[in-house]
Amino acid sequence: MVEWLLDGLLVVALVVTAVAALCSRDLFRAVVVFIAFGVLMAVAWVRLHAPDIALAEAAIGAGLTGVLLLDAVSHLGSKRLRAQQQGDGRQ
Amino acid sequence: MTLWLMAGLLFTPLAWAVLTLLMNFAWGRLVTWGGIVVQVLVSLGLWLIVSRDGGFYYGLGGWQAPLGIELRVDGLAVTFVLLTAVVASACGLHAGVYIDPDKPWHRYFWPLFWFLWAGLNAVWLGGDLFNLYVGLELISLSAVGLVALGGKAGALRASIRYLLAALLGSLAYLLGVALIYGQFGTLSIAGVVFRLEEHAVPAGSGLALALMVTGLALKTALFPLHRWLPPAHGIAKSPVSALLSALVVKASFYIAARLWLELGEPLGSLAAAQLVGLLGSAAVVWGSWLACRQLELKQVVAYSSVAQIGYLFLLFPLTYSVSESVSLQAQQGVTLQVISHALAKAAMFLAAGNLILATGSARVDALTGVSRFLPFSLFSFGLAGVSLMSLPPSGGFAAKWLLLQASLGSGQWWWLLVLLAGGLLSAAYVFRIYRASFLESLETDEFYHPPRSLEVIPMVLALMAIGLGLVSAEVLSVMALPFEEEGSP
Amino acid sequence: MIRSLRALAIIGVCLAFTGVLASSIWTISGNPAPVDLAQLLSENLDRSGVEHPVTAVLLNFRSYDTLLEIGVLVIAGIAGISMAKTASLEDPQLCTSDSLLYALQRWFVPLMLVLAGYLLWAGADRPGGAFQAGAVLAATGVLMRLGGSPMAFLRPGLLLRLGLALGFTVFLLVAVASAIGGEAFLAYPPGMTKTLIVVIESVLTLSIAMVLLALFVSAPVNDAEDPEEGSSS
Amino acid sequence: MTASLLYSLAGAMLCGIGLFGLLWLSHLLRKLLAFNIMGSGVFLVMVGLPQHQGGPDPVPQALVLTGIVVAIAATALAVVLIRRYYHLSGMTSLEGERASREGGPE
Repeated sequence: MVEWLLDGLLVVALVVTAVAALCSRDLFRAVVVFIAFGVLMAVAWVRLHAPDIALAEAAIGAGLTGVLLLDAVSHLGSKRLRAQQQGDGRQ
Repeated sequence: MTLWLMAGLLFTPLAWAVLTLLMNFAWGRLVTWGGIVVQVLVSLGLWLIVSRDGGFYYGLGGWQAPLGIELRVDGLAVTFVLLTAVVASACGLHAGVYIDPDKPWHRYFWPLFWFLWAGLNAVWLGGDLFNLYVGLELISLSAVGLVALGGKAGALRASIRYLLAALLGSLAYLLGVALIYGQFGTLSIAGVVFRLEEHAVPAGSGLALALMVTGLALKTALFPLHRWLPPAHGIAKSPVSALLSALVVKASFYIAARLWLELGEPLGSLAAAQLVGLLGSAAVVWGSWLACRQLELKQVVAYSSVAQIGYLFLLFPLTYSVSESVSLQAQQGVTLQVISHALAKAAMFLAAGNLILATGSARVDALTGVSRFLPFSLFSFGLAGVSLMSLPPSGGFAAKWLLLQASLGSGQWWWLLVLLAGGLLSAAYVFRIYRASFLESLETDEFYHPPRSLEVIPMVLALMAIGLGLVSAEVLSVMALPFEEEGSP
Repeated sequence: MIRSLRALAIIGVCLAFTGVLASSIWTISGNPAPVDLAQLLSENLDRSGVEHPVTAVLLNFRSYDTLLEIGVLVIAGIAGISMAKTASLEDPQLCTSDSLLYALQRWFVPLMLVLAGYLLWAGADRPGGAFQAGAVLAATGVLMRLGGSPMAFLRPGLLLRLGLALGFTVFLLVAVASAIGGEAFLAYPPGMTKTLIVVIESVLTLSIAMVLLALFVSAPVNDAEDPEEGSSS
Repeated sequence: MTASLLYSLAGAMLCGIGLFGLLWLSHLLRKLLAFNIMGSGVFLVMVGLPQHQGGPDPVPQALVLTGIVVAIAATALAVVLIRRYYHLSGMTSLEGERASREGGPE
């Protein structure tokens, strides 16, 4: 029974984080939620008796993809900010 | 002997990819010439062996099908392997002269080119659903890399759009594979067919086929999923466009067609078959219409690809619940269409590249007066156009003739209208290019003359597209070869 | 108006898709699969040279998939570095002075290297293997990079290209060499199976880490220099 | 109903959510997130469905490992392309290209 509760909660959390990652207004927050989604996926793989995938998901899905996207988000954000500041300065 | 031919086929492109990765452009070109010789010889050798002894299954790693990966080496597969060898070597030779060797990033052209070739061979021979997925990804990513290579914002936009479409298509295909594995517990196509023959058709597996075909149709740019194709094919360098139009879209179509022919009868439905045929017809009409209205030369050729791809999907209605002979006619027609379009479209893109090089502009109206200076490339372009318009004796004509007979034989006369309209519209866009280039004008008489080797290559391909109509019986005879069932699960 | 209509249409399509997919999964789960591949696999496991079934599938039964997959990784790496700007390695923006990150780096890097080594070694008989170890190794590299290590070997040059190609080349050589004995391709000679798999896994770990790191490093684009682009066609 | 089936149904939902994101969102990085979510959904179906009847099945697990590596390769390549595209054009989406769209009537 406890296991069922755990699985149910995990599935609900997966769906909620997936929706939140796509609907979040702030891109940075979206990526952070996506990393949380990756961690939950890793737990789901453990529940599915797939420890290999769980390890890979934790390292790749949550870790590397997250860092890659966070890096990209900060870059995309910072340049726009800089361009705006330059524009303001000219005005 | 066969072992080494298979080795040459599967592993030399990969080995050459690694070799060229370590060199600069000029050395890479030299090494590529060697690789092209090897590949052409190996493909020819395998084709000869299969046409003599019939097809066979080849288990990689010494493991047989459900556990390991088996390659299916049959007449159709080796025909496409040979076609790939011809078209890819033409594009490779053209690219060696066409691409500027001084730009440092162009050194990466060769490894991507060889990986693309390796992926194509893997797809033609693949008999395992998941292995085909990996092969498709190999093709898609190297094609995206080639489109983006050293490109400006426009090329990057086209390649990002291409990448997203390709990834979505792959995911849909993979989801279908997941359902098939859940249903049948095997990944080999032959194994799935075997189960279907043994047992009653299980419920719920129609969706798997639908998902796989939809994903592959997206990757093949079937109307209305075609929007990613013209930007990518139009903006890439001409040898790359030729590779993409001639071979890359055919790879995903090939898988879809094979899945349909093997699994369509039990898992498909009449409505689905007619729907796919309808979309194909819409592609023929809409693609040709838009090709007539494009301002840039390569966009015309790219939209013509959308139209010509449409014909291929007539395979679906023309092989569903029809008699054996009609189905065979349709399959032969589509095979000829794939081959003739590959040859003609590669010739057209390469010739278009030469024309653009000569006029210095990508626009159609810049061709004014070019007929006096560059008749050779223009002639190749026109010859390839003859095959696209499906005039006799070209390969395009033979293909459409077979499709016409198949649609009459199956009583589905409405596809006749599509064949007719497509032929007329393609004549319109080819003649539009011709008219532009035969216009005389006084001020433009300065044209750059591309090297002779650039002009010969599209000419050879165009002549092959025309000549295909004369040898179509011989080409098609390989398809009907006996197939030894040894090794199938 | 048009926008909300479009949203409704897309939502409808996606809901229908999910529904059909779920019902299809439900139906399929009702009838048992006719082939039990897991059973077949455990029967053949002792011939595969490793005890861990997932590793056996990846590097023996379906090693051709893995070979092509490493090819996909190398392609991504090539396409990535073909767009790289060499100057980006010394980008001062990248060297953070965050003390937290510094501490992380100091404590985590050795720990993660050990973890990667363990994963690689464990792959033969327990969960773990080249992919996981490679990913952890790449993550270590990313951490070091964020901590300000210049990582000069990732500058687009011969060394980087050699690194990209290394794992793939070794795998390919083993594949071709295995055929010299007259066996099929990728069929390891009996007796050497385990050794070869361990060798392949080790170089793959390095290669996977290298490609992922190269992609991470080549992602930044700085305004400093902008080489004029190819103008042909 | 087993846990495996529950997870594969969750995978179906994730596929739907990811598909919606791919079709609806315009920001390229968000599209990439959606692609990864849809990919995770497909992987869940791939492992969960065959494990519903039997025990753990190593074959789909190995396939998913391969799939994850292919997905990260594609994601990393896409990030490089997107950043370069943004650097050259200042745009983060593919829209705003009406001028270069199909020359004919929409």
